[in-house]
Amino acid sequence: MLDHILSILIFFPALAAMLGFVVAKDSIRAYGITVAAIEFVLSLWLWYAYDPMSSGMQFMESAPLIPAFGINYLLGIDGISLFIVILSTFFTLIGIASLTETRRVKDMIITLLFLEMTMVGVFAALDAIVFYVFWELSLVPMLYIIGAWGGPLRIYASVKFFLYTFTGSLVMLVGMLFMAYFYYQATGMWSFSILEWYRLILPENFQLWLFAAFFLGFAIKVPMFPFHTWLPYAHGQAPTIGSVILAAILLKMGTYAFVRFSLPLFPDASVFFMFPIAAIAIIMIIYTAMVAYAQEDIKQVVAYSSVSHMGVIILGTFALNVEGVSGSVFLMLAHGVVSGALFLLVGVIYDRRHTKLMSEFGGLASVMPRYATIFGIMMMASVGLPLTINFVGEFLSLLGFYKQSHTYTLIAGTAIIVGAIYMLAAYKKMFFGNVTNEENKKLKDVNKTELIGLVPLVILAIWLGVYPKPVLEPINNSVESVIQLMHDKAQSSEAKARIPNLSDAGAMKLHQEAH
Amino acid sequence: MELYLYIALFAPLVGSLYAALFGASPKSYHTGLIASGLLFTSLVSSAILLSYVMGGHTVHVELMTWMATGDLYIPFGFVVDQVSVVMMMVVTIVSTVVHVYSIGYMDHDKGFNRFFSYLSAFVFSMMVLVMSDNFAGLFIGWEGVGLCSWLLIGFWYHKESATWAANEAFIMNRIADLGMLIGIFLVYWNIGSLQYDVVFAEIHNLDQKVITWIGIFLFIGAMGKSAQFPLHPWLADAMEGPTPVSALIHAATMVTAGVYLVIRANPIYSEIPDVGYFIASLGAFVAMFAATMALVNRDMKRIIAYSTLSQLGYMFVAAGLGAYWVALFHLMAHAFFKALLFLGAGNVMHAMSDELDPVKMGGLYKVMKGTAILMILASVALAGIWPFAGFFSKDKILEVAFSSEHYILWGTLWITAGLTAFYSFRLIMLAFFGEERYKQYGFHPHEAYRFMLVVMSPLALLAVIAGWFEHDFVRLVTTLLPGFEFHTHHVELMLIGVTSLIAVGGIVTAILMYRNGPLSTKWEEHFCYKVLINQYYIPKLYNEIFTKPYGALSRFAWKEIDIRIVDATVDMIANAIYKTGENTRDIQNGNLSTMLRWMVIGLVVLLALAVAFTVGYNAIGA
Amino acid sequence: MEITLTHYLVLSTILFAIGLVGIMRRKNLLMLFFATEILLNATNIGFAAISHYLGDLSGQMFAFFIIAIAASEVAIGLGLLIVWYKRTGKIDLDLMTSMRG
Amino acid sequence: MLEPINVSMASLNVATLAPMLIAIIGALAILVIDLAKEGLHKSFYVMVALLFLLLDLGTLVEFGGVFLKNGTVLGFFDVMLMDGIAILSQIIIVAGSMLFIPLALTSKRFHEYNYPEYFALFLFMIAGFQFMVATDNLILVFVGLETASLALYTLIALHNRSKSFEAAVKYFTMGALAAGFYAFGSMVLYAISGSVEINQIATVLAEDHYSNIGFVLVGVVFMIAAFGFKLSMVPFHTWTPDVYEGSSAALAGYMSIVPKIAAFVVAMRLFEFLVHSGVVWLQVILYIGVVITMTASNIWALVQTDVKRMLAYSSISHAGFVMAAILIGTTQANSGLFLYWALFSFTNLGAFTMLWVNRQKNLLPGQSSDHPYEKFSGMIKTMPMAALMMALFMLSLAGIPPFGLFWGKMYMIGSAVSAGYTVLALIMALNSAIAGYYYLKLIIFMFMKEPMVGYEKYYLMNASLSLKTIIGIAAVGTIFAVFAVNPLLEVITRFVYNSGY
Repeated sequence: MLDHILSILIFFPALAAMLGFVVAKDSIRAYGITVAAIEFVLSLWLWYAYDPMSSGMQFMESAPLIPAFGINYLLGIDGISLFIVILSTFFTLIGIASLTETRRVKDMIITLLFLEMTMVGVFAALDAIVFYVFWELSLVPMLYIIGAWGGPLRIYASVKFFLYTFTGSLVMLVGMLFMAYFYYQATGMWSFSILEWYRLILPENFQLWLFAAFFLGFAIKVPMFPFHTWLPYAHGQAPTIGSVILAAILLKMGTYAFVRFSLPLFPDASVFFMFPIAAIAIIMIIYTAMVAYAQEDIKQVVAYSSVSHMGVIILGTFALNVEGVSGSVFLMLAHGVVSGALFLLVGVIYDRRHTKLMSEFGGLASVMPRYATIFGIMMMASVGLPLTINFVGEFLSLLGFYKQSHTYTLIAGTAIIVGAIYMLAAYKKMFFGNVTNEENKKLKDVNKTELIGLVPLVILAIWLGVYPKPVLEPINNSVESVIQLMHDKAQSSEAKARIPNLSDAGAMKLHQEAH
Repeated sequence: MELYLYIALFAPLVGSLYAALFGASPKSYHTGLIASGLLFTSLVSSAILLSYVMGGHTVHVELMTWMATGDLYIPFGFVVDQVSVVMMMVVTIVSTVVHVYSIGYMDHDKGFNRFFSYLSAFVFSMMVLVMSDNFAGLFIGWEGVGLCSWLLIGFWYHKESATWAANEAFIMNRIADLGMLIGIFLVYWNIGSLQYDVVFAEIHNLDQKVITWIGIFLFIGAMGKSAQFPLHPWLADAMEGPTPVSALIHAATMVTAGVYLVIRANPIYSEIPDVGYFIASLGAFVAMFAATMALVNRDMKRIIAYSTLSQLGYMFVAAGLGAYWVALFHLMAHAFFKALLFLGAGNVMHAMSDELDPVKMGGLYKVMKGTAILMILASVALAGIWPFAGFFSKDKILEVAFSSEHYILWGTLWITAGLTAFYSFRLIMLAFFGEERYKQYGFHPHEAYRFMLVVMSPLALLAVIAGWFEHDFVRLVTTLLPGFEFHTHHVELMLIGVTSLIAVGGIVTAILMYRNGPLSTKWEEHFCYKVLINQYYIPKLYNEIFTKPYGALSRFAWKEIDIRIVDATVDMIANAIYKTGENTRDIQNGNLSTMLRWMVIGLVVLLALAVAFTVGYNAIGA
Repeated sequence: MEITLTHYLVLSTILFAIGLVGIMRRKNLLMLFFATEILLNATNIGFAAISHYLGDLSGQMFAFFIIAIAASEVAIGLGLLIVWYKRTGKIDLDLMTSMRG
Repeated sequence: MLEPINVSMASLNVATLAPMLIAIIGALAILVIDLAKEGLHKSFYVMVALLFLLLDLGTLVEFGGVFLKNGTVLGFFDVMLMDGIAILSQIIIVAGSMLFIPLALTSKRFHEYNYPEYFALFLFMIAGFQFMVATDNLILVFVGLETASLALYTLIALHNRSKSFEAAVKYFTMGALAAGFYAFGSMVLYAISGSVEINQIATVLAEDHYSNIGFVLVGVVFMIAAFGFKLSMVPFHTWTPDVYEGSSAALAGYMSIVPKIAAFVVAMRLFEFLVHSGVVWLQVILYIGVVITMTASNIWALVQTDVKRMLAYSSISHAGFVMAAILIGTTQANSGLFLYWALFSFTNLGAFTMLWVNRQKNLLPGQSSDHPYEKFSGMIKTMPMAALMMALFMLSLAGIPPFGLFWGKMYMIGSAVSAGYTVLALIMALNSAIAGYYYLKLIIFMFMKEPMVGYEKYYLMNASLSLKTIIGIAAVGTIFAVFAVNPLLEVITRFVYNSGY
């Protein structure tokens, strides 16, 4: 069964979703939780069976799909994708378990299960077209979730989300096709297998163009400044569950794709674009943090904070060394956990008051102490306090980029300041002070359903902050092989210099361990 | 010994978690008792470790890996050596006292359990800070104490001023933490490790420039935590927290973390005396600067806070000039008497229903004898009168300055010593002696619980005798810290005399000036008074040049840039496409004639293009 | 003056142009059909002439087919026209604009 | 005394006529049966027509086998040309027709299906298209084209609504003009090459090194105009939306697929040799034409308020997209064309059938067209299955993977990239993004708006088991297209490659 575990992971939720049409309305929640739980356990099993010491792809599956055009159903998992897969299944479970939506729950749960399929598919795919299939397909359930259960501007928001990302990914598709064509020219065979693409060394000017094409697709998804404006709308209008999944998983597709495609395929271009992208990342960090500070709606604060954090992830990714890239991959998980939790928390108060305006609140700490505590913990995690999950990622990302540039990192480091500013300000507005609004006086504290979703996230946020090793180690091993690959492929002397050569260091490390 | 190390470290955490369990439930004494008990355990363990370390050993343990990726390896490692054990002792002693004291102080507060949870968490963070064997661990504690400070300053979260102060403290500290983080990055990329022992062993191999930068960035971190100019305003505002918090965090322990960092990183700073000199100068400046603000302030806690700031300046002078053990010594002594002073102020606050203006008090000596005596003791120690603790430690700092031939620094500190004595006794005089003005304001002061006074007594004792162990202390810490060569033996007595003179002078002046209560209000019109009471207008300035513009810029970024430029561009593209459709759909006007014409037009255009091409083609061909 | 192939082709083109103008200008459906007939017959002249010129029969064959097709077109066209006239009582093109945009 | 012409039957190779003849015989048979017995139910005629088409398809498959073994088959004085693309396109034509004919089996009664002539004309039309593609003789192309077109005009008009007549008249008149263009273009080409066979023309022109480039271009211009009309290239497209709106959804869907593939094949035969010969002008014009057709029709589709009209513009856009294959002219691109069209047929079949099942006899109150977007509001709540199906087809049309059309799009863009047309590839990709909007609009109406009160009864009004089956087939074809792509691609590539395209 382990040979096909990835396929099972991908298609089990979809199949279950189909069968879900039959399940009666009042039992659908239980059904959804069951399916998501099974899926989650399967993904944990995947982790259990995963060999953390090996850096290559594991659980590979391959089946011809369109061999005439080099498209194969190719799956595999390495340390970089393993945890994001688990995060996806985890968040689906949490999302369904803590679902408070009452309108058309059945449609919602079926949609979520389909979404789960696409999410796992994206991270497990090793064939560019299969990747693209899931990548695009993931837009559809999300479109539905935002558009059907969202706020007053939901249609505008969902269409914007869809078309924006769709446009970007179509350009990316052209890039993929070009890449395949290039492979065809080099080898006489069509192939969309990423692993085979890795073996290609492209001329630098091709790299630049292809990098740009892929970049557009990824950047819109991430979303990077100035392509980020769909995000506040999407988050602002989406129902809680939509925001949670969007922030926790869907955004990670973009950053994951940078690590999976851009870096190893175009090492020279990555070095070439390193500083422009770092500049964008810095704009994302500071500018969006400022925009977040100006928000009046707590959900928008969290939404913009996502963009800000994604900036750090991008920065870490383009550090192009093991510390930075591992950090950014870890931060993807961390941000998933934290922003997912924050959106859940916003959902809690929205369910009670049907407003997200901070001016409507104030003094909630005394009315809802447990809520305030959990919110506080997650806020501190978001701010990047040591021993919370975010810190590990942010620290490593910034540390990594420091190797490349002192000044950029110094400016980007203001993330820890500006992040604190908007988060603390928002927290103060919501929780501190006296309860001025009559409606807030009788609010109920978080209930069991909500705790089911929140408590695991709190535990995770602290556990992985204190002891990130089980996650960081497999990530590190896979990242090391990516970096080594990049170094070996790099052609320009600058790229060779910027991307560390680990084989010397690795040998040294072994040497040290022997002693 | 490892066991004691772990007990010392984790007992406060256990206490914190225990109290947190009851965080939302109504007050229950057991949380306070158990938290205090666990802290006492921690104190005892620290004491055992102290005796062990005094025997010339150190304890070094590695609990587990924290982060490891690439070449980076950061463990949770803890070290108990001569420096950290001193810090541990200071922290545990003061915090045990403060914990027990708080049982009384927080008696009537709804958040009793929560308070102990935070307080113990703070002690844990502080222990991590001082015990860590690497910079990353230090940073954990560093941020941890920042968090607890935020929680405790904003403990009464319904008060706008408290939460504002909490956020201000957190954010200002964050600014400094960035510096520290950069310092850590520099260390890592130049040395490849963050372990103290590796770093300090390798540091001299680095380029002078790099060491300078490391020193500067680490010191920026220290500036934030120790509230050095220009990151100082948060400390005074932090007095919004409950008084035990001020005693523990904002006087005795957390704010000295910056000094601790410089002491701990002495191998780095020894390499860069220029930076050290800068630190010392800044320290001297802050000492004076803060003392002046304390002169006129009418808020008891703020006066003590400025005094703390001023004393931190002293410590930095010592540390900057390379007299690390002196800095540590003053740190320790200061912790005791300043905590005592704060706890005394807490008693007064309790008595006066949280009134802080000493002008509204007066003659409290009669009703609060115990507290008054304790506070006078602490103030004398602070003023540096023989044989109290402050005399030994502060005089040493002046001696260091003199000995290093930095006479301007010495002069500054000397004047400040006078100011210190003056404002301390101004406070004492206004609060405890003179006319009983509180009656006008309708207060009914009463003495604090007896056990609170009892629990303060160890601090009082230490404030008196701590200085007597100078030689043992020097022997202990100089095994790790470099010694300091004094070249002042010939003038030693004269220096002591001069310093004591100005201290006594300050006290006497204060007593004389305030023996009849506060000065006339005419004085309040004076320019100097206004500058000082407004803290040199620095908070206002910050508000004008940072806070407000940041808010305005943020709104501008959102409303103007994000919505009206970035987003509007996207929508404009979409709308342009849509509008094109709207405007050109009339091509399809449904009239067959038009449709036919379009076909013919298409044909004609193509024909024209064909002809044009052919003509061009033939022209080129010919 | 000898009449050459060019003359025939010019005639054919002129007729074709006349047909095009008719198609563009006429608002009467019937007249429109006439114009299309002119178009087709214009090409017939051309085909016949070229065929003769080249001594190749396929041009003439083409012309015959065109004649046949033109005839069937007229049949269908008139059928449609009659139905349209029956329904609306008019054969003015400008009234035929219920679908647009 | 003329010599008697001796022609051996073997050299005639009458078998090449078999596929078309079967269709014609079928049509005649229907007419004869009607003479014998009047008033037979439409289901009878549908099935008879299907049977004949099945036979037709059988012979085509047979020809396919022969082609793979022996290569191109010529017949009838080399007028008939059974090469790979002829066979492929005929298979698409016949198979497509077989999927569309059963759409007559509606639950509501429609005027045209009571006439056996409808089915006879349908078969004649199919025969016409088959002739069109199975030859490279301009005369036969013309005959086939006109046979099919004239039948089609009549079929449209048979729908017996004022709009249908208007559509038929418009289509007819413009068609007549296009026929004129075609005839004139043929004349010019005949004049410069002395032949009406495309391969002959190509040879003559090549030998001549295109010395008469001016006249060649004039001929080509008329041909572009004629086929631009058939393929609805901008600005010869104006009939498309009106005709689609005027005709029944079933016929509109048919028109979006079958006539176009026939025209594509002829266009391939006519234009590709010119493109390959380096007629830069044609490349430029095709480039511009493709881009304008794709983009302009997409933009117009955005602003439509009627779904059928939107689909009309969308099919113009798709045609423009596929037209790129002729510009690119590589084997990959030409294979892509057929692949795209095969997948497109399934999806469009589904989409138009969905419209067809939603059709009422009369316009709804307050509506000016048959299928306004509002009609589909909130369909997910009232008719979830139908909404899902419709959404599926829309997503496929938008090119969302893994649904049918995505693979076609991907392959087409891939072929553009491979041939060095990177910018074109980008334009094609971005056009898909624009197109996303109007397909999405329908999904939004169906999934995100509240249903219109009192409209429930109109949904699926016209549905019958047969129609549902057709939708099912289309859905399966669309969803599982990914598994069909590889076999299709392999077969298509062999056919196309062996035909020399």
